[in-house]
Amino acid sequence: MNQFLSSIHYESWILHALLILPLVGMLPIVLAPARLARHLALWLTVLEFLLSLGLWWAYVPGAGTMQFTATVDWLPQWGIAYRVGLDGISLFMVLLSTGLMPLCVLGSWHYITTKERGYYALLLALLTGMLGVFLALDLFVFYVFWEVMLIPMYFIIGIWGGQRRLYAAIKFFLYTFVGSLLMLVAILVMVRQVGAATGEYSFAYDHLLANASLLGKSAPWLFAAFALAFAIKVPIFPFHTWLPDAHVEAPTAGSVLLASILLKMGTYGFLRFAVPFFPQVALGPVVTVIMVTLAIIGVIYGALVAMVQPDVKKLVAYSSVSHLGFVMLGIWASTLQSVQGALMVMIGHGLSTGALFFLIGMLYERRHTRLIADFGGIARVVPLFSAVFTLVALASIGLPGLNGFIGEFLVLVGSFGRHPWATGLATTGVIFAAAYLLWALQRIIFNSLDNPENKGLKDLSLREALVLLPLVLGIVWLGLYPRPVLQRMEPSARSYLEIIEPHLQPTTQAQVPVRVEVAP
Amino acid sequence: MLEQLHEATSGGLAGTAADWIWLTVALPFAGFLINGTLSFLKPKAKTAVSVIGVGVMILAFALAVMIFFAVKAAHPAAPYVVQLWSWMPVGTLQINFAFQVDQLSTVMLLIVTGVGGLIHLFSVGYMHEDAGYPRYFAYLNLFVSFMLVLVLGSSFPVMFVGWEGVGLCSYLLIGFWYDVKANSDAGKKAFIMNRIGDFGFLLAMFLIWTHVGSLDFTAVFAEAPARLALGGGVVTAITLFLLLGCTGKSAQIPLYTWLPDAMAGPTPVSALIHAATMVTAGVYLVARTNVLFALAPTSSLVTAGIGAATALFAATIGLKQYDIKKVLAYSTVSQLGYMFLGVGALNFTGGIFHLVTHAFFKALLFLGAGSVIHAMHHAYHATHSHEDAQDMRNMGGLRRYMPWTFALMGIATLAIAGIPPFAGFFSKDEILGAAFARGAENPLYYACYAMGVIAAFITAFYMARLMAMTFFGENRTGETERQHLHEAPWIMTGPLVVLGGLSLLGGLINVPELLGGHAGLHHWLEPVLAPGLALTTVPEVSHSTEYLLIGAAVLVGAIGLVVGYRYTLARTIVPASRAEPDHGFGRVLFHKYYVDELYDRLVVRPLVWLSDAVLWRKVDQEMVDGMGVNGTAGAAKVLGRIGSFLQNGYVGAYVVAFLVGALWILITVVP
Amino acid sequence: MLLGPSLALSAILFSLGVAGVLLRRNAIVLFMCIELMLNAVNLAFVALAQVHGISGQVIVFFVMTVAAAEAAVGLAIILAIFRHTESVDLNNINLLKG
Amino acid sequence: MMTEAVFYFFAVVAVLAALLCITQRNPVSAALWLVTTMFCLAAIYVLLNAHFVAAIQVLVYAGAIMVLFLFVIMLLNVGHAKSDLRGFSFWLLAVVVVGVLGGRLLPLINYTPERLTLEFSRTEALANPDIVFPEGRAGAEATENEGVVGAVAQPLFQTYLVPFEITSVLLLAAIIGAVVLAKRRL
Amino acid sequence: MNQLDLGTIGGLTRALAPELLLSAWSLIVLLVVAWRHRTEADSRLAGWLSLYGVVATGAVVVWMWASGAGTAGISNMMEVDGFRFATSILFLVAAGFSIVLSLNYVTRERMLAPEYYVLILLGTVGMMFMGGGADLIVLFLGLEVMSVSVYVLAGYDRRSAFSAEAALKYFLIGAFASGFLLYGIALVYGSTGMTNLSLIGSKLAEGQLPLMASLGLGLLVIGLAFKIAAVPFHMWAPDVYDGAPTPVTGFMATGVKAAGFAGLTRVLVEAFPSALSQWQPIVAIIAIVTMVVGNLVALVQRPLKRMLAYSSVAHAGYLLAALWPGTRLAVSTLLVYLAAYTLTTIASFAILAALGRNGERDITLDDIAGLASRRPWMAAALALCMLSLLGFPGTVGFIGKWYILQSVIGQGQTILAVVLVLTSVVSAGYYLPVIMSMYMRPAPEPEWHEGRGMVPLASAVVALCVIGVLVFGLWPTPILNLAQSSAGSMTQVVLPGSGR
Repeated sequence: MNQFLSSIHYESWILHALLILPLVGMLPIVLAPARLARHLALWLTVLEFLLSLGLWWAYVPGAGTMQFTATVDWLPQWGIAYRVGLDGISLFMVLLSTGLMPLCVLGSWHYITTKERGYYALLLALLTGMLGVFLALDLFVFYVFWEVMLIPMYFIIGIWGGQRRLYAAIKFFLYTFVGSLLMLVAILVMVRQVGAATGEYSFAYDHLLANASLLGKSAPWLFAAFALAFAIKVPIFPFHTWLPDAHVEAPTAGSVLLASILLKMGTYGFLRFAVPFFPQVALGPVVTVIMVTLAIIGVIYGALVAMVQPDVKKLVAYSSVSHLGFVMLGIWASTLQSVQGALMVMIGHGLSTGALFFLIGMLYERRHTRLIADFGGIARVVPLFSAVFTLVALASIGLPGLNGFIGEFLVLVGSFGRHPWATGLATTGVIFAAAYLLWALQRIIFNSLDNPENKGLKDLSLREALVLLPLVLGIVWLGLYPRPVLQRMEPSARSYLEIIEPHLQPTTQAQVPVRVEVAP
Repeated sequence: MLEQLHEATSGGLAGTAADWIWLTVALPFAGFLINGTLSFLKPKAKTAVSVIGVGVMILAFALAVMIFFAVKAAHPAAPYVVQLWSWMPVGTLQINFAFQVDQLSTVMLLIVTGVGGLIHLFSVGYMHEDAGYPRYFAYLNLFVSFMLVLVLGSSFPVMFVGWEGVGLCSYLLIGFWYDVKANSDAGKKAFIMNRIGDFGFLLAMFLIWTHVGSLDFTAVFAEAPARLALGGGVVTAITLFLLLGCTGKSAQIPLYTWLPDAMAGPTPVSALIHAATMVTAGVYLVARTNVLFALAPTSSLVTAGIGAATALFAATIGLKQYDIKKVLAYSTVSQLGYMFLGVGALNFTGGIFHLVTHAFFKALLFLGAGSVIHAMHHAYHATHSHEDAQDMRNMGGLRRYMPWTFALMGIATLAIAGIPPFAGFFSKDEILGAAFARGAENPLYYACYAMGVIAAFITAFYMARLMAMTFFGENRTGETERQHLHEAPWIMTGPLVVLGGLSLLGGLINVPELLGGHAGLHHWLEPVLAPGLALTTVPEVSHSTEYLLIGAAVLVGAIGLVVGYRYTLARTIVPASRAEPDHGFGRVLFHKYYVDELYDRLVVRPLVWLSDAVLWRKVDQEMVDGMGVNGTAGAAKVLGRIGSFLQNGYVGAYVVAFLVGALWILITVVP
Repeated sequence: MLLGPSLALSAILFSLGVAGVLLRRNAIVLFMCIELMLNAVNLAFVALAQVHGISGQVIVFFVMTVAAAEAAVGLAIILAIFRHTESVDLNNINLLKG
Repeated sequence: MMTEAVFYFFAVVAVLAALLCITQRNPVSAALWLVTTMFCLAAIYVLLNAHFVAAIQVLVYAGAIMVLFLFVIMLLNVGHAKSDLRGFSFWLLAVVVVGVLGGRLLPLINYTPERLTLEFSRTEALANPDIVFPEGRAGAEATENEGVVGAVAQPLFQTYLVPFEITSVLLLAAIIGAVVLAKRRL
Repeated sequence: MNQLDLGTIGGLTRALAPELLLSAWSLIVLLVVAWRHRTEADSRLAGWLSLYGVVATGAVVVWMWASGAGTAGISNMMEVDGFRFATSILFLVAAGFSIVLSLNYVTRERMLAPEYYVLILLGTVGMMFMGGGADLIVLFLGLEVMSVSVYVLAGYDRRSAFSAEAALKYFLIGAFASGFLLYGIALVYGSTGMTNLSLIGSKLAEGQLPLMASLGLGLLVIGLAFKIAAVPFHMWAPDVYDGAPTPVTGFMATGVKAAGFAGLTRVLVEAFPSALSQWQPIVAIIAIVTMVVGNLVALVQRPLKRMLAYSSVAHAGYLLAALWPGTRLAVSTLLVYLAAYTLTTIASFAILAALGRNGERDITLDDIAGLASRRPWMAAALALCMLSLLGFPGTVGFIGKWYILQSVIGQGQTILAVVLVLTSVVSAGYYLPVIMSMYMRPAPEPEWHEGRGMVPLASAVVALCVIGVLVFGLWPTPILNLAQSSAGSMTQVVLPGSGR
């Protein structure tokens, strides 16, 4: 495989191709007749995914450094260039995005009946935006993608959304906009100060990262600005209230992408920018206490509120708040296990929550309601659906053997040494998770089938099965054999930790741990 | 992916059947996959399902036996670990998916596959009419494979996979007939209660990883004495958290309430999961981690205390239950209490021993009850009556209609009552003896012992009551129904017979030297338990005392039986439909001390209220969203309105504004 | 050469003009007050011209031209508005607001 | 001495007239008081030896512009409208404004050519207006030699040629505008 | 590099070529309409003629710019520098686009008096004098020429009381403001003895200004702050923009505002760099107040036209923030943002004009509901303009804002930057609803948007602007270089702490 890839100089063009292809793809979709739109979109996204798949082999885990890097001058007088690259952290975010996109297209197959062309074009634009955020190594480029990605999602929610879509759309937009604009100011201040200190005014990630220590006393403010932008995206309590609205109103694919990719941008931002730039602030005692507390609140609060939601989409939305709390905890515990665990949660949550939203969407297509109370006992009429639903729910509960467990376990086991009490509290999340998901599960697919409207439900169609199958496989695979993923992200996680090492308080982790023989 | 490394951790087992240990897990799992698929594609293909479902079990059992003999031959001093694949390799945390073969896991392996196989067989008859037949067997197979992961896992996380997996299966099987809300409620309850326990298990793992630096059994048990101070806070915390996990899984106080509800599932499930195997996982865990518990005397005492208390408490509830399965359920809880008393007294062999015998006779009791219910159900079904087929008040005098069942359940009753030479006698006696002996170290153990003895009496009493109400006296089923009562088919009675034999003779595997035996199980488990026992003293009691104890135990059991039988038959029992509710303490017992209601009032409702009324509606919607977010937007709009209002269209106003600005500038510009 | 006093006088007249603009509702009179302000400025120019030479006076011519032009246009506008609202009272002229 | 006296006389009259102009109910009388002010200013211009400007002041302002005003007032027949003065609050405001504005601007009274020079050159040595601002004396001389008109005309058509041309554009625009707006029918 | 000596008539004529050409052209147009001013055709003819004039003038300006014309020594009365040419181009673009929009607007609104176009031309001449004036008097006269023309244009719709009222308000307060401006000139003249900007700039010593000059500066700022509609001198703007004919509103929002800023820049950066410490706080405060008030009040406007009016007030605030550092960088920032703002605003008003009837005062969000499905291109263009005004990445508006932030932060003035971005967030609160209403709400009735088309020329203008918005949004290098060069050519004494 590697020979083949190198023979076609894969590494030299792949990232650009990934970013360009969707944009170019928008053209035929907009021009072609509406009925072809979805087919075109499907093929384009599949092609994109196949292209990106090569990264799995082409990426060399060896060093934790950026790979496939490329630089093209854009605004030289401002020290801005199109700089992209990819490491073990972004690799999986990229694969997740490209992998989910075809499923989203399939998932919208019958859901979207109006303005298809615009819809699928926007999906592709969104894809570029998301990939750009994960690949950008220039803060200007990063910011541009970060913002640009807003618009397609804004339209997707606003045009194809539910009843209160306008409210949800503008709320989503404004929330993110506040944060990101303050981040913009922070970026500029940072570039200026670093430039003043080093004499080189550049938005290059490496340059800023290397000299971030020169920032001095303005660092807390800068960190605050970055943190706010990312905290809103994650979302961390109390910046989360846009999420339920956006999720509930967005069409299926929108919710899926929101949950699976967009939320991860927040945590990704923390890992890539906020913490490495300002470790002395981020990992200082005060901020650590605040962030860990917020993470714990997120875990428990999200779970408890999710438990009492009448709308199943809202339920999943709040459950995301809860899951992302684990990620934040993992990031702030900053041990190898916790960080890799956080990444695993990001991936795992992407798969399982994505699947959940697809399933809810399928229910909605059949019954045009999302109220849990309207269902019950449908396992009798849609056994396959119920089986998948149960499996996915269990994955999201964190049943060992499925992907949810790996991440949560690693996060918790890694965090315990540093924040025992917080970790203990966070662990209660597993109880609440079981509580809200099983309760919902019972009220939707179990109990007696008393609502006559549910009697005629159809089980999964082949298309729907095709949408869910990859996710289910991923869920099981990552649960049983996450090693390939863990191996690929470990070096990057290590180099991340090396950056922040000097600013960490020591943990009570047992030194010289027992060696155990390693199986292949 | 499943290639193995032969880590020569222990002589002899490499190259034997033990290498194929993973197959014992894989076989039932394959059964699950096939049956699961069938349940979607061909729900009617019951023969195929039965063949596969039972077949995999038989094969697994055969393999288990081979492994047993391999182990017997090698009798390794250390567990033989079969590495399958590297599961969670993160830096120093290297978790492999690996199984370990040693004496303890072999015992469990035999129990699970053996008893499990029998119960599969029984189910073929019991569930034959059910529409969800393939699904049922799929779940059952899945359970067995998870249970085996639990007992074979060579590290805490792998064990945890099985630990939660069996919980899942019990959830699915309890709620097997999910369209009755009560059933799915019971399933949910079981899962969540177990989760609370798993919370403890997880924290224990974190503590172990943090303080010992590994999660592999071998490494942990080797390192623990060095890294953890004897009786120190850390090890106590670890063991107590583990114990929390056990109370969840093994239905001990305070997390026992799910087990009686779990009877909502099909009876064979109750036999397999909620009597023979899963619920005993807690005992297995304590025995497995004997080193840790040996390091933490406090925890051991707590374990014993909880065990004794549960034994007594549950037994009393059993006195006033009318549902035959409920009686057995509480009896199970109570017997599990004994096992914990045993392991809590650091007599791990005793605990495991009782685990084994209990597996035999309790499975037998449940299956017997199953065939009784089966008969009753048929009777009522034939006459379209809606009486409760499980209420003992509707039974009576059944010995005439189903003699086999009667005889076998009789054996089981004697066994559980601890009448020699039945299986229960030896195991229970060993536990009580151990508890008494520990009393020398810490008098509190005497209290445990006392509770144990009283529990033994009550056990005998309610078992006798059960037998009397079910099989003796005259029949209360009803005139027409009576004709339809008959013995179950052989596919169901067969397993009963086998179990009957085991309940009869099972005790022989560990007859103490005192009674001329040679404590087989004790020696068998020696290598596994030695490290733990090495950390403690095994208290000695004089033979005379031991004889006295044995006598007392037997006497108590016998009296209990007689009194229970007499007391029950002395009263006239009216069928459930015409019976008036109990009063006084009887009602309290009938309502299980209102513990469920208590939990509901104290925990469930407040939590839901907090989440709904406070967190969601107040905090989330009103404060954060209302005041915070929309409040800001509103404030901006209000300010805008003010500005818009000042823009009132009069030139005068504009001039004023102009001048305000002008004057301000003129004032500021001149320093 | 009375520089200070003239400047002071121009300041006073300017202020009075401003005050007039504040006080009058009649568009025409208001405009006259503005003319008063311009005159004040002219005075300042002329006074300063003593120090800085003729240019100050020259500027005054331009100012006058401007004043004339504004007067022409302004009065035309006032006529135009009068056609719509039979009044030049600024209190009756507030269709546009908010 | 004489000059001062005359100056102050006209100054006082101008101020009073201005006051009356802004306070008179009747637009016509207000206009007339404004004319008065302008005459006073013209007189003062003479004192400040800007005779030509004084003449133009009378011709253009008092003569042309104010006539235009009166004409419009008559035309719109708002002459005897009821008071167009604003209410008490505005009076208060006006007092405040005049106070502050005056407070800011009146310090200009202390200005002498010397102070101007000093402030500009920032050096005691260069405190002589004739050196720092030679144009002043030059202007005076020009008036001597070339007479009032010539003195003004010369810079007007040389230094200030461009502005002069711009004024022509300005007037053109004004004429067009006035015509377009005021004409009844196009 | 041909140096013009403004002392000689030849040099002066060449230096003034664009202004002279445009004035002459306006005379020609005037002559033409003197004979032909009856029918729509006549007005159309006048319109086309004036358009040619604008284009021709633009050509001359570009030619002079390209030939690198400059002045020998201190330039008297007129500057011949990049800033003048850049601003002139802006004014001409604004004028040309306004003319194009007027072509069918005047006929639709029956404003059949071809002098309309003459006034636009004369107003443009005035603007060009403001942008190129090297002398306070020229600045003042240019401003007056512009104002007089625009007063009239605002009131040009004779049948509309709104139009007349707009004219009156604009005129009265405008004249009032020019009184202040003039007084300022007088005092500056008094304390320096000259009116030439660069001379003042070079002669005024560093440090504290004398009393008279300070007052003069303050009064000048007041006078110009009115023209750029900075709070609290903005009160006229919403009403006037609202009442005036929409193309005129466009002209005012772009040309007049730009001219005001050109004048302000000349005064502050060219004449008073030494008084930085005195005017910077004032500019900063005004900028902040303007941004806040403009955006907040725009938030509650229902009619689009009025909303755009307030938004242009808010943009005055951004532009002031751009001017704040008072360096050459600031000037180029200002130019870039002015260009971005002009393009976007023109396009927005063009679309607004195409949407409306009798003054468009009644066009609200509800009227454009569902426009996207009926008039996709129109909707897309408007949406893009809104995003650009919002300063969204990918549009030139973003480049402008980014540049402003960069230069402001470059001077360490973070508060200004933070206020700027926060108020931008507020502005999203009224720009986005426009997009929402067009794309996310159904039309009130199926035939709602019938007959809401644009004439080809107008659509061409919009298309041009939108393309510009996008292209420069993604590849701003050309305008950045242009702006920097033209700002650099501005004669200016060297400043403390100029940005990188």
